[in-house]
Amino acid sequence: MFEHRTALAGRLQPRPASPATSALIVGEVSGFALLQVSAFLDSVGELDRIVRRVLGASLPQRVGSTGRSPDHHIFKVGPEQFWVVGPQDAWIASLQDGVPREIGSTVSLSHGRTRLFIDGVSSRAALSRGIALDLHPEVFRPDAYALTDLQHTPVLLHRTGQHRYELYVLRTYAVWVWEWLTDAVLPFGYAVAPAAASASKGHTDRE
Amino acid sequence: MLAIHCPLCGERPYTEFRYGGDASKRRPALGTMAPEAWHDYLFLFDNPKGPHREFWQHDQGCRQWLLVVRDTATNAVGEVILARNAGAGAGEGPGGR
Amino acid sequence: MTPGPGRVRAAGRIDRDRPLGFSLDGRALTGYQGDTLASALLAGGARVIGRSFKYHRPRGFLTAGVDDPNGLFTVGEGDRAEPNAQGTMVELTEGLSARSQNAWPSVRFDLGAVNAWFAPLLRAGFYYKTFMGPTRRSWMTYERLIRRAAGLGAARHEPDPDRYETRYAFTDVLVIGAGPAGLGAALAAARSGARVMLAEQDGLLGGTLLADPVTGDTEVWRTRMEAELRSLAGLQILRHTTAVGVYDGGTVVLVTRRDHCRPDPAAGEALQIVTTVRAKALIHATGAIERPLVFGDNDRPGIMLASAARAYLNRYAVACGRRAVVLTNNDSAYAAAFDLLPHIDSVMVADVRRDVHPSLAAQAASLGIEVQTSAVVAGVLGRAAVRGVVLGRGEGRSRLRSIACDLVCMSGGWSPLAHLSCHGGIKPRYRKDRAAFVPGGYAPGHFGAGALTGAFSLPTAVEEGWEAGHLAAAFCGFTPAAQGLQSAPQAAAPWDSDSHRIEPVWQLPGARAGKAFVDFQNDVTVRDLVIAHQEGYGSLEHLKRYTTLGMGTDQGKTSNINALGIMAGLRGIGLEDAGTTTFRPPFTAVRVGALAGRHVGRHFRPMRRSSLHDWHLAHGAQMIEAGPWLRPWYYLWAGATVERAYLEEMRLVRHAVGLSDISTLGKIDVQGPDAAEFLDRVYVNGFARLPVGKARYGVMLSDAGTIFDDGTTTRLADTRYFMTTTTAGAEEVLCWLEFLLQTAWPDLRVHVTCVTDEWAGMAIAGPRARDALERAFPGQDFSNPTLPHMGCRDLVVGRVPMRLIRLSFSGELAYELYVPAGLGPAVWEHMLLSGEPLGMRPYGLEALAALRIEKGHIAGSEVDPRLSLADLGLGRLARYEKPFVGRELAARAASGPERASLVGIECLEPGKRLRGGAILFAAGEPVRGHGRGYVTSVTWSPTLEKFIAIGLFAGGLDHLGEEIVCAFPLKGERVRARITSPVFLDPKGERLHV
Amino acid sequence: MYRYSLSRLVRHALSDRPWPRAWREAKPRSHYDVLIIGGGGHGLATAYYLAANHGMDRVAVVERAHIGAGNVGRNTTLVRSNYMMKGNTEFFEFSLKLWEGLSHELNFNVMLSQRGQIVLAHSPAQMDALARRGNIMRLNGIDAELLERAEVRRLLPYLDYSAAARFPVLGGLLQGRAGTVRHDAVAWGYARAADSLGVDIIEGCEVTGFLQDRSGVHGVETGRGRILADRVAIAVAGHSSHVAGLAGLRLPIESHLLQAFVTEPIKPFVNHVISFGAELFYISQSDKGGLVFGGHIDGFNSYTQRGQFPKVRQVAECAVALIPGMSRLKLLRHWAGIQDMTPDGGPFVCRTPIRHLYLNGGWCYQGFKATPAVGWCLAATIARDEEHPLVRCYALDRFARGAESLDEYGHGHWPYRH
Ligand SMILES: Cc1cc2nc3c(=O)[nH]c(=O)nc-3n(C[C@H](O)[C@H](O)[C@H](O)COP(=O)(O)OP(=O)(O)OC[C@H]3O[C@@H](n4cnc5c(N)ncnc54)[C@H](O)[C@@H]3O)c2cc1C
Ligand SMILES: NC(=O)c1ccc[n+]([C@@H]2O[C@H](COP(=O)([O-])OP(=O)(O)OC[C@H]3O[C@@H](n4cnc5c(N)ncnc54)[C@H](O)[C@@H]3O)[C@@H](O)[C@H]2O)c1
Ligand SMILES: Cc1cc2nc3c(=O)[nH]c(=O)nc-3n(C[C@H](O)[C@H](O)[C@H](O)COP(=O)(O)O)c2cc1C
Ligand SMILES: [Zn+2]
Repeated sequence: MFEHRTALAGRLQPRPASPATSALIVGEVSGFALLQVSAFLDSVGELDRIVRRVLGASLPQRVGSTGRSPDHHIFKVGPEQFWVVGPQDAWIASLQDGVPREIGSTVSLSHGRTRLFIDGVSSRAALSRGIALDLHPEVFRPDAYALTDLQHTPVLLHRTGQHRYELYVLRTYAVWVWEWLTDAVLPFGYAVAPAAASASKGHTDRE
Repeated sequence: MLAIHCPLCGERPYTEFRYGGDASKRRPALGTMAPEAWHDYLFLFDNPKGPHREFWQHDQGCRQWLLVVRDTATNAVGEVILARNAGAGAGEGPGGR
Repeated sequence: MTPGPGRVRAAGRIDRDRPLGFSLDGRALTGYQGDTLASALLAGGARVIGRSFKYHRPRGFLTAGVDDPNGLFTVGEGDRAEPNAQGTMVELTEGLSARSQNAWPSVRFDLGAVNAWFAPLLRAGFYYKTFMGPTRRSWMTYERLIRRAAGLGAARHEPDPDRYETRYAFTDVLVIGAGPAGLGAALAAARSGARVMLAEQDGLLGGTLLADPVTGDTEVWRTRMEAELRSLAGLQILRHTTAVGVYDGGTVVLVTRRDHCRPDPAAGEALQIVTTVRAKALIHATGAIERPLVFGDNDRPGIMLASAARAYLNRYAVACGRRAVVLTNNDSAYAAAFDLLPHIDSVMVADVRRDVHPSLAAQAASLGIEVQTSAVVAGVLGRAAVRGVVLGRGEGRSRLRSIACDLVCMSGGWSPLAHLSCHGGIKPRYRKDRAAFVPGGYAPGHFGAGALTGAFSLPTAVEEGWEAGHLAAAFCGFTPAAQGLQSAPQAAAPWDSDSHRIEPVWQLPGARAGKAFVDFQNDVTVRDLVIAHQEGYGSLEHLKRYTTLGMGTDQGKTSNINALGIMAGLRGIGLEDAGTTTFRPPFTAVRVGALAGRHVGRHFRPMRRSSLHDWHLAHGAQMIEAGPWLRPWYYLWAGATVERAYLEEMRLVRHAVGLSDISTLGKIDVQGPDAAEFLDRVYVNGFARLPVGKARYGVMLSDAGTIFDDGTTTRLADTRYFMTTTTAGAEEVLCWLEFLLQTAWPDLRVHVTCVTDEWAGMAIAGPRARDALERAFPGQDFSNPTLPHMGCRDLVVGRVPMRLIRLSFSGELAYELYVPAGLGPAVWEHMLLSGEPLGMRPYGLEALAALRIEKGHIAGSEVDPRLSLADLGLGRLARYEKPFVGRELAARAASGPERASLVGIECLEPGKRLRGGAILFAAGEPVRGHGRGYVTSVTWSPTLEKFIAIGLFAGGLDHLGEEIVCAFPLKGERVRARITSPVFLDPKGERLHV
Repeated sequence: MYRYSLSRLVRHALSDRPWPRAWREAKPRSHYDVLIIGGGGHGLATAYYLAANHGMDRVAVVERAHIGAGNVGRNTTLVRSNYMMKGNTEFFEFSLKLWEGLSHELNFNVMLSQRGQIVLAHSPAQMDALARRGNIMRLNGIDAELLERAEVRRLLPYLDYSAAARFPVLGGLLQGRAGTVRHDAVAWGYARAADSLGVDIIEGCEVTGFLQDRSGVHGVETGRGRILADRVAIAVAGHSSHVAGLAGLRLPIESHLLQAFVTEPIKPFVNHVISFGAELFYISQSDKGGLVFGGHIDGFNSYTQRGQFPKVRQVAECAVALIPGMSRLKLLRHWAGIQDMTPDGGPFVCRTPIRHLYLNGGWCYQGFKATPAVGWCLAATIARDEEHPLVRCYALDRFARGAESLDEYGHGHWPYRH
């Protein structure tokens, strides 16, 4: 009944890839669900069991390493707090219902976060324009992620491939970050992935 | 640029954090009816030239409030722990009196 | 194309096949690729290239590098003009246009030179002693003249068309300076496997080696080193990159200039890039610069540093004169003498020392160069350019003779560039054997090498660099490479030895005549130092500020040490006890635009947009800034101006139904078994007993007991609440709740999560609001019993979860509808479409504010941390019997009959208006002082057909009905008004409950 | 005093006669009536007015480095009296009035340049807040003008009025009498004038402790020995906590870094003092031609007297946002001062719980403009052992009493937020 509009809907004007060899592709990933699950101080073990039961994946031990199932990514975003990212289907309700109130809580953030990506050999150089993280591949390996700051907004930066990164940004800042991103890639030459093409199940790029 | 080692996220520039001020004082328990206790807690500072126990929140990261010991004479950042591990009212913790 | 008169056949590093046209003050000139503006001008025979700051004396280039105080130009045209560019650092490009500064009508004939006649009046500190009368404001007149005379180039009003970027970088080892020491250091560090960055301000690697003849041994070594470094994968070489500052935590700021290659901003190419580097280890290899000698008229064009004359010759193939006198107190200047001789007519050396090293003397003799020892300079001939020097021997100034010359190459010794090592607060240390200040120490992980430390010989500099590279790599946990280093050419020349032979002379004896300049740019002379000393401004910091020494664009690179030496002499103390002034960043001046990077224009600060933003723009919303947000101010459907439109929008809400975007409200999800207890503690009023499905207005105080934030919080479930905050306070409130949970009450099992972005919010307000909902969501029951005022219910419409809360800010029957943000636009459009028969339209912020003023609701201008609960008439809200944040100091918060508290104000004079920021007085009392209160919010009320306001007034509602005066002296207005209840409309709240 | 004048200047120029010292190089005597710790603007002014207004001549100022080494020598030199909170309004206007006669009073040109300060507003709410401030000023006899956007544009044509401006300028509040003063001259001028009235200015003399017993303070320990004094005043700016701590006092003060910035000198460009309204940022042009600007404190306690780079970037961003043409100008130098910050942004000028010990501190951003009035009022407070009426609101116990707020901008009780 109600059509979903992503934060960047209408702004992803396809742009021909520039001739530059280092050309980058930037775009928005849509069609995902993000559920925050949190445990109270001593209940992480319990939460982990629940998550394993529902998703078949366990909670990562430390911030920076992802937990995964075939369909899901789990980011640790606080001492007992996690983001589960996956397709928009039944797992959400299962987890929402599956976490007892004494153990912890769940909050849907699917609409509150916008997922952007940047792909191409110069992606690291472009990101260095705004992200104060050492993205050297030996330091920040593929599949690593970090919670950090981008132009005064909080982002979760996930390296999904050798040259591909995803940025989870607050929806109300998404246009601002997008403007930043398309500006940062300007010197390298870039193309914008059309809205439809980016609507993927997620991060399959593994090099 | 000052860098703070977040126990969860690792070392980050201080600009990812929000300063929360002096952490050397014990917060009066909720409901403490003595205004003087609140006055001392809120308004009087040791303001040392040397190690200073202070709060920072990693608000652009894991949102944890941290208890940081930093030398105000050099800005060198020492031990950092999660504030919640500092004991009730954050009166204790690294470098505690 | 004819080479300029100064161009010689020496090989140099210019490309004679690539001539470049440029202009100075409109005159067409040529140079070559590889030239700087300075070398090209010198090649063309230019001597006077500028006028000095105070006395307007003719000046030429003093140095060939970043330290040059004299050769400042405005480079570029129109909005690309850059004032005060250093000619020695501007690389020549085709079509470059430069203009000279600080002279009128021209540098050759400058009327400002009359200042020289008044020179005795203009000595240090003269302006403190005069310009005070006749009246108190006289200074304002003098100041205008002084300001006009001061300043160098001119700024422009236009925005800068160029692009700048900032970036972050990380490395194990950062080497600053690519002279022999830096090259050695980079090689050693990179061979160990560490990630290494090498930053060099010059466009070429090699440092002082670049001033050696390109046919010599050192060039062979330099090219080999460069080739080897380029082959190392882990090494990043940054040319045209200056380290401008070293900050706490091992952060170094680099500025990369690409001015010489004319980048295209439209293609995203940046003119300059500022890099913030976090380096685990840092190697300072910044070398040393030569310093001038101080003697009368030492500023005449044609008098330059020996190292500069040598660099111009060997690097740029320019002889700066035909007959040179080399004046020195150390061995290094002999290199200039020997190199120059084959290319010019005559060279003579005047050495202030009594003895000259025998091998130097022998070499000079074999070349036929006369060396005069114990030399003193009794005078300089020539005004616009040096024509000769009068030399004497020894203190007695015996046997004066004048030597005709057009070039004086002077060397007063070498000053290490210790700047960066001092930025962290470590003071430099005086090294007597070098007559120089060297770094006084290094921060952990920082190392120094080369001329910087006083290693003034090539092999030692390279050695030290190599060593530092190893230490730095080891500091980062790498095992130093065993492999040896390209050994540097062994010292051949006597000056290239570790026993640096210098006789420090801070001021040449003998010269009484003429002005002896210490700071060339700011025209500070020895005489000024003497005066400052006499008057008691002898401490170095006073000296600097009293005379402005070292405060120019060159930051005293050539002058500070000489001044120090002279002042120490006057005070009778050693240099080691004199200290230095503080070295501050940046090492060389940096464009403000480069520091700002891309944070300019619209990109200056983040902009937040609600999910309905694009809809608003497409539908005639006029937007307004609200903190980081842009919000609809009013809509064109209602009128072309805000004054008209908001009235129409209000009418809609009061009589039918309107829709407004309230997505900007802070929204916090509060969950957990202790959620109720938690809210009871943070709000002054109680939330524990709030029934599920009900909302309540709450106020938070800070620990200090004053207003912190307000908003409504709804109980969704036993253990779950949905909190809203003010738009402005959202971030603060969240951090505060987290603070309390993590530090004060870690035992409470509560999670707070910001969901501001998750939910789009819209207010549906007006007598037909219920009808609108019924039309939008047919089949749902919105009746009073199921959804009373302050009630809440979750709806699921077409699988979309929504949250509907019956709340009213406007005073009308109203609902707040929250929907997942991605569905916000669709639901919003659906509401408008289905509400169309009711006349439903959107309304903006101005109407929202006016509606709430009529209702007496507080908002932004009243939620003020200087105010207490009582001030805002909220005293009765607080439940003092339970503990809550701020309770103890709130109880004590200033109160009493004189305390100003919230009132309504209505205008009594038709045709006059109330204004925000007006000051309130009781009728009849004198209108002066601080008044009894002030207006916080005001609007023309179409409902009441008059201006109404809310504000604070001493004694508050005790004065209900009394007449007051609203004074607005800024516009000369005084308006009679009356104190009323702040609730102008429907005080019983009947409209809310319909 | 050896008076300065144009004719003297000419005579010296012609005769080459040396000038006398501006102030003597005093050695500490064993006892003073009043000893002032801190040779900044405040300490020196206090000494001057003790001598000039109260006839006290056995007065010493002890300074750990050289006079003017602290914030008086490193501030952005703005003077104004656009204050709104009761107490502040009267005090700062009194100060501005003293500035207006100061060069003559001291026979030293402190270069008061009343070029006008314009505070900008970028939203209707900010306009209202400025109106309230301006109205209070006018009602207290202080000059103020509310400017519409067009008027601001006429006065400051080089601001960003384009559609690209992130925070468009709506208007501003002008105080014409506000302006700048040559900072070092204030220290030197007061020192010279105080010295000529017999005050000892003792440089290179750090106070390391107090001589005190139950009856109060009797003197100080210094790096150069003990000095006895009947009354002792603390005027050490960013070091108030430290020095008061030597006497056993804990203060409502934190020490923070404030940075300042100067560009290369250029021809007259910015002819007012301008305060941005979107973020704390202010700018003026020095007589030498440099654009002098500053922003917020670095934000965490520190005594390092050097700033962090992110702040440098932030102010550069503000500079270009406000004045796009500044992009092509070069930053020449930036430095920092250590500044007392208080829970309400207001200062302390008062007696202390310890007898014979007086405190002047907590000046936050505003101590320079306060200098003459501090000197005047603190001198009176010391001489009479009772707070001068103009500083009664600056009492040390005001937080304990819950007194009326001095918080000019409503930042709440956190020192580092002011
Ligand atoms: C960057 C910056 C910009 C500013 N801009 C402005 C502005 O534009 N307008 C404005 O009104 N205010 C401004 N201020 C604030 C203002 O400069 C200060 O509030 C004011 O100068 C403080 O008073 P003072 O002059 O006496 O301090 P200072 O000059 O700092 O004097 C204190 C002195 O005490 C000495 N001292 C410290 N400890 C001891 C000891 N133990 N023994 C002996 N001596 C000691 C110090 O060495 C110092 O010389 C600014 C401050 C900074 C840092
Ligand atoms: N004979 C003498 O008296 C004497 C005196 C001094 C130096 N020297 C010679 O100088 C050489 C010393 O070698 P070195 O490597 O120590 O010094 P160097 O001067 O050769 O190199 C220093 C390099 O650092 C660069 N640099 C300086 N500051 C910088 C900054 N902030 N950012 C980026 N780059 C910066 C300079 O451009 C230069 O290229 C030796 O060859 C020695 O013989 C001789
Ligand atoms: C109003 C003002 C203008 C200044 N102008 C200059 C200037 O033109 N050139 C300069 O080098 N420094 C200038 N400075 C800065 C001083 O050199 C110095 O950095 C400052 O007084 C702090 O001292 P410190 O750096 O020795 O700690 C100025 C300082 C102030 C307060
Ligand atoms: Zn963290």
